[in-house]
Amino acid sequence: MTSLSESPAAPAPPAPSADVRLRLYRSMVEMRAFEKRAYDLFLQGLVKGTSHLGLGQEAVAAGFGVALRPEDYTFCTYRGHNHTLARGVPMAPVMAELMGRQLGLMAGKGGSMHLTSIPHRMMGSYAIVGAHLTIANGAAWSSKLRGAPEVTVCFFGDGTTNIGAFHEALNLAAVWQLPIVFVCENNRWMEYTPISSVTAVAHPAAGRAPAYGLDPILIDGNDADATFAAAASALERARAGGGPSLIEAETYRHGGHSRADPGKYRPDDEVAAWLARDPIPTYRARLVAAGVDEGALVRVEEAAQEAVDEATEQAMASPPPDLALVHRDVFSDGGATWRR
Amino acid sequence: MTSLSESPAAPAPPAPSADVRLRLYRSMVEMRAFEKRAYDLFLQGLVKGTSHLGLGQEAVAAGFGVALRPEDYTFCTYRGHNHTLARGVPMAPVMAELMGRQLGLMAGKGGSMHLTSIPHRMMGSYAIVGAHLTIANGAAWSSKLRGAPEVTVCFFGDGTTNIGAFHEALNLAAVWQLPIVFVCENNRWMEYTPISSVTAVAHPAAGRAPAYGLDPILIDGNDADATFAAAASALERARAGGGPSLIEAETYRHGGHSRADPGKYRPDDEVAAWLARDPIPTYRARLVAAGVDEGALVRVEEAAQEAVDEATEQAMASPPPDLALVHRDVFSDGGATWRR
Amino acid sequence: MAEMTYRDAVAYGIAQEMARDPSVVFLGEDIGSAGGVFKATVGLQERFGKGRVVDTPISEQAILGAAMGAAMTGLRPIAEIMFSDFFAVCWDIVANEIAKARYMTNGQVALPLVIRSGNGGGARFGAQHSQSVENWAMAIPGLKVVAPSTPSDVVGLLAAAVRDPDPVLFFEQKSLYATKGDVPDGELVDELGKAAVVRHGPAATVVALAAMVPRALAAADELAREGIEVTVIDLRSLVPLDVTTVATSVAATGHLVTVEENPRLCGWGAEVASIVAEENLFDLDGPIVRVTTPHVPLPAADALEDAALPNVARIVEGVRRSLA
Amino acid sequence: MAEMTYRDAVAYGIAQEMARDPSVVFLGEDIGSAGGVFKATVGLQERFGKGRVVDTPISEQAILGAAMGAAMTGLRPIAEIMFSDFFAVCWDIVANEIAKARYMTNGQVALPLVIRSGNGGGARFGAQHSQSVENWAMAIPGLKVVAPSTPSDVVGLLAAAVRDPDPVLFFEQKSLYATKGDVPDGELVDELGKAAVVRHGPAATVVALAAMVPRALAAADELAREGIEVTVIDLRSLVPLDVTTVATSVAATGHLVTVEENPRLCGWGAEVASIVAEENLFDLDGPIVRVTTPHVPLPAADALEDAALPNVARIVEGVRRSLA
Ligand SMILES: Cc1ncc(C[n+]2csc(CCOP(=O)(O)OP(=O)(O)O)c2C)c(N)n1
Ligand SMILES: Cc1ncc(C[n+]2csc(CCOP(=O)(O)OP(=O)(O)O)c2C)c(N)n1
Ligand SMILES: [Mg+2]
Ligand SMILES: [Mg+2]
Repeated sequence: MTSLSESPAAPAPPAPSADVRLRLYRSMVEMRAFEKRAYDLFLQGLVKGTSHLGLGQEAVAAGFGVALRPEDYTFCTYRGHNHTLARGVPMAPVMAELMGRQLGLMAGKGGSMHLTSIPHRMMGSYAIVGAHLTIANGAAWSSKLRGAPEVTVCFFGDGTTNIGAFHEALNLAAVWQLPIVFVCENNRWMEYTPISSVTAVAHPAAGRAPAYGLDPILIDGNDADATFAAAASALERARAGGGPSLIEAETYRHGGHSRADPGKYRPDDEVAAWLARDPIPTYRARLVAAGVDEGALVRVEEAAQEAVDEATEQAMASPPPDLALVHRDVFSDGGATWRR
Repeated sequence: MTSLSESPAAPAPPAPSADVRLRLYRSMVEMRAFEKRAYDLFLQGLVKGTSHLGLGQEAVAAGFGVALRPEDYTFCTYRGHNHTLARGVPMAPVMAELMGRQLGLMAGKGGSMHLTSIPHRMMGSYAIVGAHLTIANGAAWSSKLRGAPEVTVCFFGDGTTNIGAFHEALNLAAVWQLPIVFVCENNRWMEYTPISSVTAVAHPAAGRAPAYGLDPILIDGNDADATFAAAASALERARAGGGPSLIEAETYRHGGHSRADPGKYRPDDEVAAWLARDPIPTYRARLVAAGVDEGALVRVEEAAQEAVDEATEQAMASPPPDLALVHRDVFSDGGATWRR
Repeated sequence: MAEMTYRDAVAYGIAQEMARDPSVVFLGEDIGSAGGVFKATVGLQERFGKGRVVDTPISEQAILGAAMGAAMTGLRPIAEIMFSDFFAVCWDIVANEIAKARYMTNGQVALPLVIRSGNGGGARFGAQHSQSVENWAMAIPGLKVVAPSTPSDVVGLLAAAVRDPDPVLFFEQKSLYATKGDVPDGELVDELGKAAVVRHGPAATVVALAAMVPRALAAADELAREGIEVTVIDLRSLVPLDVTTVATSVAATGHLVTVEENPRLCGWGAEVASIVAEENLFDLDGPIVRVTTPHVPLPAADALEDAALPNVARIVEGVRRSLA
Repeated sequence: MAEMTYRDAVAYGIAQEMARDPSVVFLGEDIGSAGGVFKATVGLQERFGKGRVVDTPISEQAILGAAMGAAMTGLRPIAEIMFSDFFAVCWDIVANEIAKARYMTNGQVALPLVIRSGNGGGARFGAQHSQSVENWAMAIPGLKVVAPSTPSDVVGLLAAAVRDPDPVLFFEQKSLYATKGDVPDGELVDELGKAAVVRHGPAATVVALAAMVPRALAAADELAREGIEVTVIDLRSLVPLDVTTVATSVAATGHLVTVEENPRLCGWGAEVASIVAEENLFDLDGPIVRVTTPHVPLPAADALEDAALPNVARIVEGVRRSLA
């Protein structure tokens, strides 16, 4: 990668254990299978509204998902299917949410862009660029005040680094020395515009880290070993009271920005180069080369496929949400009544 | 100054010409005399509302005021008396505006925090922290699109560097290579809280410049020669198509944040150290040492005092604004009518 | 006369103004090479160049600040805020800066600028991408607020907005982008602040805006089938507000029903209703009924969203309630 | 029973809640060592420590984001937005995030938080530091909106807000900070959504909020001198809105006058007026009159600001107009 080679080479971290590697692979394979199905359902008109796939970016969510402890918090964006699954949220309610069914994770009230599962400490997917960085700080602040050994991880895209909330959030996290890890998934594109055309520095996150007194950390976001290592070290640092980290993970989305966008605005050779670096087959090859039994990998792949099939069935079988939900949960009494 | 010595020493720029030096001195003396009077009038209850004095910070506004061309644009904050006078706006309407009189620069409709004089290209004083940085970009963008050799200068405080609009404005200016100079007057305090306690880097502006691909520029904001030199070089760069600059000028406000605030929250030794570096007597001593006739300086001082006296008289003689103004100039037809 | 979509009318209208006046510039996210996320600005960058049609970073405050500063210094910018929900991230520039500059400077500053934005629900995008926020703008003194319901109104009102010396917020209803209508040939310039009476009938006055206009007309059709003929007014502009057209109609019908997409509290419907309750109370023969989205954030699922937004049945029922 | 200022009641009320519940934390600009720019939070940092009373950078989005995230994870934050005008720089966190989180997550997220803010005019601060923006908040589904008019209401309603499981925007009217009133001894906890009838009279119902309450009472005194006895209702809370108290009173008096400090269009007065025009039209014996600031940004000069804000004479005139 040009951009990676431009930056000082970090020493390769030690490879994770075989068990961790298998978990990383399983996690990526599940995400991939899930999102391919979501795309099919979108084309069939069964996923209404919009959906933003993370196809190609799985290694980031997987690396963190495996490194996180159950008590840690995740905040992510509208492109959050992967991060949600990575926290162990079951597939069926996620699929059902995309389809606007009663079984949905939020019974259809949030939709694809707002996946949230508080029991899994998946604290929400946010659709206004930048806002959730400030909210994630609040969870980390709360952990600190409560003296709880929890860390908050907050994912966002390259384009997000140019909005005001990014700046406010990073500065506050640094000043308050919060236990938080900010993860910028630099997939080189905002919606249809390249990040390089609208950003004053080459590395939108790493290039800004010193403005918050932080070390620039640039990693290969398509390498699950690298994302896991970066996650483990940043989480440890945060848990030990070392304050925030800002990690820029270089990656690429295989498809378009959202819905049925074919992503045709991107140069063919750029797309081809990144497809060749698909995080899943490359990781599979690495595991096989390292002596992992291919049968085990095949079983992982088959299990993921079965899980997706089952989730799809369950979601399809679910009815549309109860219409009474329109008037529920505006307020904590369960209702929507603004008058008395 | 500790903080200055921490940073790499810049080679001393050549001293400005004797004529420029006298203009710098005059400008500072006028500002000082004007603001002292404004403070007296505030204590007498004749300046209503609020007012934010720049006593002690005159060298920044003066350096730029002298270096600017008539076609250049200025944007500043609620602490903008100095910058307004520095553009040649007469004292009487400024004083009258502070007092809420018909003669006021905006006939009392804006008040102390919103001084604006479009004919002087003093494009406004803005009271929401950070906003005007984005607006100043617009003027610079317009100059660039129109092919006009105008430069925009935008002043703001240290506290402003932590709000989102700062980040968005700096990035856009850099990406669009706008002819603009951002000047952070770091007076070490926001309202009553020290900037160092809420900022992740030691130099709130200079420490962030690299995040926008800009050089860190840190100057002694109490030295009119230094502010003039920095202004001249940044203006030249911008006019030549070299894009934006971000200058951090270290300075101090002698009084409190606003109104009658005595500024007691600041350590006595800090205040004393900065009072000893008052930009006006130190500059006067430098001029005298350089052989400038003291009589000329005294004449400048007397003239400033007379101008302030005259402005005060004119302002006091002016009646309150015509009450019909309440309903004027919401819209361009001169009126406030939202219905038909 | 050409038939075109509401979507295409946007680019057509912008092009009309950019071709006419070189000081008109256009900026926003993904508006240029991509032609806009709603494909409403296709072809403009090719035609007018990257200098005048500019893709920006995701920096809404910087976008609107740039528009304001440019408007102060000789340009006539059109800025896009992609979804009107995003006004919340740059509301300061709109409400505290753009709206107040002329007044605070005693008329020194003129801000001939337009801010276009995709507004409203119906696309199952969920609560953060579906709001109708024209009432946020109406509540701020110093802004003009326009919301067309047809392709020809898009063109004519956009031209009027661009030529207007005041800042105009121009709400394009997302659910109308795919609708079609005739646009007259030649230069089309409308007038801000004139409502259109789009259907005449003596039984009641139904006042609607944007996507609620076709729904109000459908409700009128349904009522007509049982012999109730209502007047339907398309407000088209909230500021200036055509109180005269509404009041004249209410004087004739004695009944007022407002139909708005925004949530219940403090919308333009409340404003119109309370103007009539103050100035024309004794013209009324029945209660003023407001049909709105209930006071809830919009849900994402299609079934839920459809249940939340005002529909023909609820408008019909609203008219009946006023007549009862 | 102690007499104290509205200003001191704020610190007193916050202290009551912080002493009771260790999960209550307080953050904002200059609130700690400086005791707040309005001196309304003096002594809290000394008493509760820098961990629980935190001075922040000038980063309103970060302040409210932190409050939201903390509320999601076990704390009950109170955040200060120094002047309510500054809601415009963080409106996204308020309107798109805090207001919608519970709904979008189908009830998974609770946000027990309070955002306090200095609201309103009268201090000659000019258009960017004088707005009454409670109507911005009222228009957003999911927020509760409170605005006390007396020191004891400050304490009691603040306690209710802090203990409420929903996000509450708590508007402190700047022009009331120096006013005094009695505050009962002991723990004081009020209830959200109950208006107070602060004066009884059969001629008309005058509904006011915050700084407009004393003005409405003064107007009532003046009208009483000519034998017109009106009812004055202090709404105290906009969401929940005590429609019952207003409607009951209007049923008795037949006349409604609303008095609000915010600019003309789409304020809470319009909402109240249109509710009555929909639900109680036939109780009315005269037009519903809204007394508001005209639809202009507030001017700075004392003479101009006084001419813009609703005053006793305009309220009296408004009542007369309804009775005419
Ligand atoms: C404040 C705001 N502005 C604009 C948008 C529209 N929008 C949604 S996603 C997106 C691109 C975000 O790019 P990036 O941060 O790189 O994330 P990616 O989509 O590549 O994961 C934009 C502009 C938004 N949702 N919020
Ligand atoms: C968005 C916003 N937040 C808060 C304030 C209140 N406020 C006015 S001046 C000020 C301090 C600004 O500090 P700095 O930028 O250092 O400028 P200085 O006053 O020192 O010149 C604050 C917090 C404001 N006007 N706008
Ligand atoms: Mg991206
Ligand atoms: Mg400062």
